Amino acid sequence: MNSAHITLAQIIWIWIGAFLTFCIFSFLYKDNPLYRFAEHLFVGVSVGYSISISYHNVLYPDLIVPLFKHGQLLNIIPLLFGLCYFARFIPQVSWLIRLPMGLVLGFGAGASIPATLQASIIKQIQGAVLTPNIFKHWDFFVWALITFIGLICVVTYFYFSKERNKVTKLVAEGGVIFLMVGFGASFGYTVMARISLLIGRFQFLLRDWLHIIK
Amino acid sequence: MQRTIPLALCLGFGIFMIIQFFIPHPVSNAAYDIVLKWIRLITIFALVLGVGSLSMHHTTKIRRKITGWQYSIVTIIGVIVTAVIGLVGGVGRGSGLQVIFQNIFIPVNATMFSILAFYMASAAYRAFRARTKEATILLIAAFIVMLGMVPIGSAISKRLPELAEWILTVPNTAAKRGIIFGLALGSIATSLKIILGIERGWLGGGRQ
Amino acid sequence: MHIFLITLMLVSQISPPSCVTSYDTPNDAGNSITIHWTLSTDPNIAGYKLFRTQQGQEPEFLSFLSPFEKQYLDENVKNKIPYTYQITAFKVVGNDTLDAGSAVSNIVTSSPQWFNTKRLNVLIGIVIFFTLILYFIMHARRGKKLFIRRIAGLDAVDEAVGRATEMGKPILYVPGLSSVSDIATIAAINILGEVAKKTAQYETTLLVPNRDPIVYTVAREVVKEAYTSVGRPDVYKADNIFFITDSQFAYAAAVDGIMVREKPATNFFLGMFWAESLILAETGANTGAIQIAGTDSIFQLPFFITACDYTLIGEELYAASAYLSREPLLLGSLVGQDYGKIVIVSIVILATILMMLSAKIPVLNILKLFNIG
Amino acid sequence: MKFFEILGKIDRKIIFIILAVVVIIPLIKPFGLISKASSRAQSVFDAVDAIPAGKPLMISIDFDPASMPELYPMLTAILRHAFAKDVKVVVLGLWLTGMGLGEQALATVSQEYNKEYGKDYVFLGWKSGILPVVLGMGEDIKKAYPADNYGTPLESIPMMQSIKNYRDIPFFISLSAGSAGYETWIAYAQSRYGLKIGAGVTAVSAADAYPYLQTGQLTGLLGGMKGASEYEFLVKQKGYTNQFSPASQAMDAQSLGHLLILILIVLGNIGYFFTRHSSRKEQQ
Repeated sequence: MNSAHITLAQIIWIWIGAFLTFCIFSFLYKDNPLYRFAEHLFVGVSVGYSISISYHNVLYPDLIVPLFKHGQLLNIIPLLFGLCYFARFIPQVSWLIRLPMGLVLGFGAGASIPATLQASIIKQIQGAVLTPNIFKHWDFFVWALITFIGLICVVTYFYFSKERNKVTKLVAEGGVIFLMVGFGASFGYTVMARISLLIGRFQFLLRDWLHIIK
Repeated sequence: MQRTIPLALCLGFGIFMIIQFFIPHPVSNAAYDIVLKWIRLITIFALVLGVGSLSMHHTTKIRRKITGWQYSIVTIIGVIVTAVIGLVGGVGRGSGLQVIFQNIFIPVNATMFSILAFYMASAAYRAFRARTKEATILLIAAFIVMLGMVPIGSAISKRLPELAEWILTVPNTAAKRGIIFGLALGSIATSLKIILGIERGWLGGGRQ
Repeated sequence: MHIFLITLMLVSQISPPSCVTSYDTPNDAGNSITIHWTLSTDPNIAGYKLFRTQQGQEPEFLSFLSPFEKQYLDENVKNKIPYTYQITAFKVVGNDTLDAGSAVSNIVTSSPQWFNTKRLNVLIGIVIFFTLILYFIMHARRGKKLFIRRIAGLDAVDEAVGRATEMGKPILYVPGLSSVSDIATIAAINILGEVAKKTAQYETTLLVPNRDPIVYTVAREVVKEAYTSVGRPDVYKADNIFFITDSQFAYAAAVDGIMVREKPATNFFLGMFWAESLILAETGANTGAIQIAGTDSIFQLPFFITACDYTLIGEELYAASAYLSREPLLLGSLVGQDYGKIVIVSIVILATILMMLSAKIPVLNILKLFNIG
Repeated sequence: MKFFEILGKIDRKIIFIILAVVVIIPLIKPFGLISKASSRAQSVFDAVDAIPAGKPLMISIDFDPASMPELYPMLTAILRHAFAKDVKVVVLGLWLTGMGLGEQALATVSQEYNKEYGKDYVFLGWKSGILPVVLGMGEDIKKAYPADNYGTPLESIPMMQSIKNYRDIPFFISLSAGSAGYETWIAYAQSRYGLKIGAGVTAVSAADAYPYLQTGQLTGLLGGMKGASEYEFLVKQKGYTNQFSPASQAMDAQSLGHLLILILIVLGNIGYFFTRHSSRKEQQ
């Protein structure tokens, strides 16, 4: 950023941003009015923001223009269904809200079944199956075999409809080891995520606000 | 009627979406296009629920002067000012909405989750214990990934990033794939129950 | 003269592309024909020209193609009308362009299809899983017994309640931060009922702070019912099940405060959690409570596992709740999913064996039909 | 033994301060650890590089400012790469609250490369319902998005003339912080329409994406701020930009932060084992 071009308004806004940042940081000391203020302001702004984007990106171009300017009357049907959401606040007809909900839920559930089956089951089965390619190199073979065994152990761990016998108990215990390594990987990565977010805020404070770093 | 019609809609659209997946014929595609458009337009109104209950919640708080009602005023003002600026001024480059987004929304939203780093550090010291065999394995794997994924890891040992990579691509993949299978089956079961009206919690009145 | 001869030789060398075949593009909505050909053997050609002839009309130029393309998708055809295709290799010699045309392709018509055969495997999968899940739900609903093993986590629950009784300290039960639409919340409430029965018997204080107003009302009912069912409605204190706030971090801070003040002997964190899981589990660990957690949020599980004494991992939470509540719907779909897992693992193992064999026995390439491997 | 008891009583707030110091110092005084690109970041980079001339890269903003430090640098680095290579870019998003970030990134980066709206890049914005958008674009982008973010009909945008649906998108990147995110695109856009997908994810969910890498459902993966720094590294290495790269700047602080957390866990556990050991002895 070239500091020569920063206007007074921009400076004020950056100070506001810095102030709000400290309001939230103050929660680390304890829950306090400054934190509550920033949090409530945020809730309000995010709803106001959603209203604006929803109107400009969807409601106006996709419903109002086609229906009232181009006279595409078929759009009345989704409009009527959509208006049923308001029934939530009118006790006498509040059941009407179930109409759009049923429609949207049914749509979502129906769309998700083949999609989940294809992306998360069939594709993952394909990934899990060992192919003759693994014989190309020793480490291919060993790692593929470990992944294969690990998968079976983990699935066994999450199998509930039979009492565990000696064999399945052993297999399930193997599954726990794989699960723990997997969660450990997530843990390590989550540490990274949290620290990154903190660095991001410090970059804002030190760079944009105080200009200490470039 | 208050239950049958919504359930019928749910069943009808659910089955349509499943069957449509297998039929490439233009007839099915045309119907599919219409359904997609309708859903897109209907779901925009779901915003009504969020805005409605939020403003009701806060206006009641203000009216009844429930503890912390002053903050509710802040929220309501936030909604109104942002919405007016956004609706009137548009969403484009350099609009008032964009200024509010960059200077109020971003700082608060980003900082809220950045404070978790502090709690992570304090929990690292005070709570993350290798109290069982499982937790020990977890922490060891976490150490390797934590170091292997950042530059300092390769400064310590060249092997470390490779080991981290191995953990991620071999045992981690096996574990996560097992979890994916479970999640996928669970989601298929839930979707099926919703379509068939076996699971009808969404009709309200608690479960079933 | 020499130059002329060489040019002549070059011209005579240009060989046309061969084996031009065309067919209706499969598994589509029609209006599309796929054309394949074998490349010209001439390495110097500049490219191909593709022509289409609608029956009874003049050939029509479609497109220039690079010298390496072997396939073209013609999406500008009408259904039910017969077409033929011809492809011409061309090269530039001096100022001239030299062409060599292929034979005319077979006659082809385009049409839409009613079933996408590439998705046959998905259809088979749907049939299998639907049957399994529905069968077991019906089975459970008809009152037939379905077996689920008692998972080890439930013993830990009993033990933890016992410990609080011994110490004369309260139990804190956080039913997650999500709404009732979350399966994890429902599971948490089922387990809450069971825990409440025990605390009623032992007269141990049970504190249930809530973030969701609806979960709060449901939790209150469930606890009250539990106290009544074991004949101790007198010990039930409505004030111990309470609503705090719907703000995520403010809720976490408030529960932290309860843990520090009341020093519960046991903390339960069951249900859906987000980033606040860390804050809750840390404070609990520091107050010296026994902590039992359970969630299906894979992002929070690592923290619970390292900061709590026992953690129900993902589906274990559902299994525990189904085991306790014996609700047919929960039991049925859990057992159905279990059988689904058997199917998946069997396919993985079977396909692996067949893949290994298919390296020697080509017939097994039939597997490719099902997109396996 | 006493030592560990004292250690055990260190106040939370002192640890907070230590973390802040450990993160701030390397930001002010960097010591320049070098971050190399992993094969997964390289795959994303190569896939963007391989986009044929005139064809677009599609980027979906599936995050909000809460994960900005991780994913926003990816967005700007990828945009710089695309613009430097004259690849056209279509940006959209499944997260409403991420739209301001898309606007900000496009405004900044398009200026650096003098790119023209409508000719070199398009910002489609947000649409409701998620699934109808992801599925609908497989049939016809102009039906899912009749107009762009600014209300201009797509039909009148020059760049969109030659783009009908996913078949005209050689590569797609989802920058995703959860649901809806890259898994949504895989499940709906890829399994139905064969879209080639790369992902940039928050570190929290990076480990969960690996099964999708192995099956080829994901072409490359950028995990967290480290992934962003890898992409920044690749873009700088090729000389595509000399702008500020926030993720790379953060890597020293990131490294020290990890080291601190690790030391804290080890210290905490040593204390835990000693006190547990001594209390057991007392009981005996």
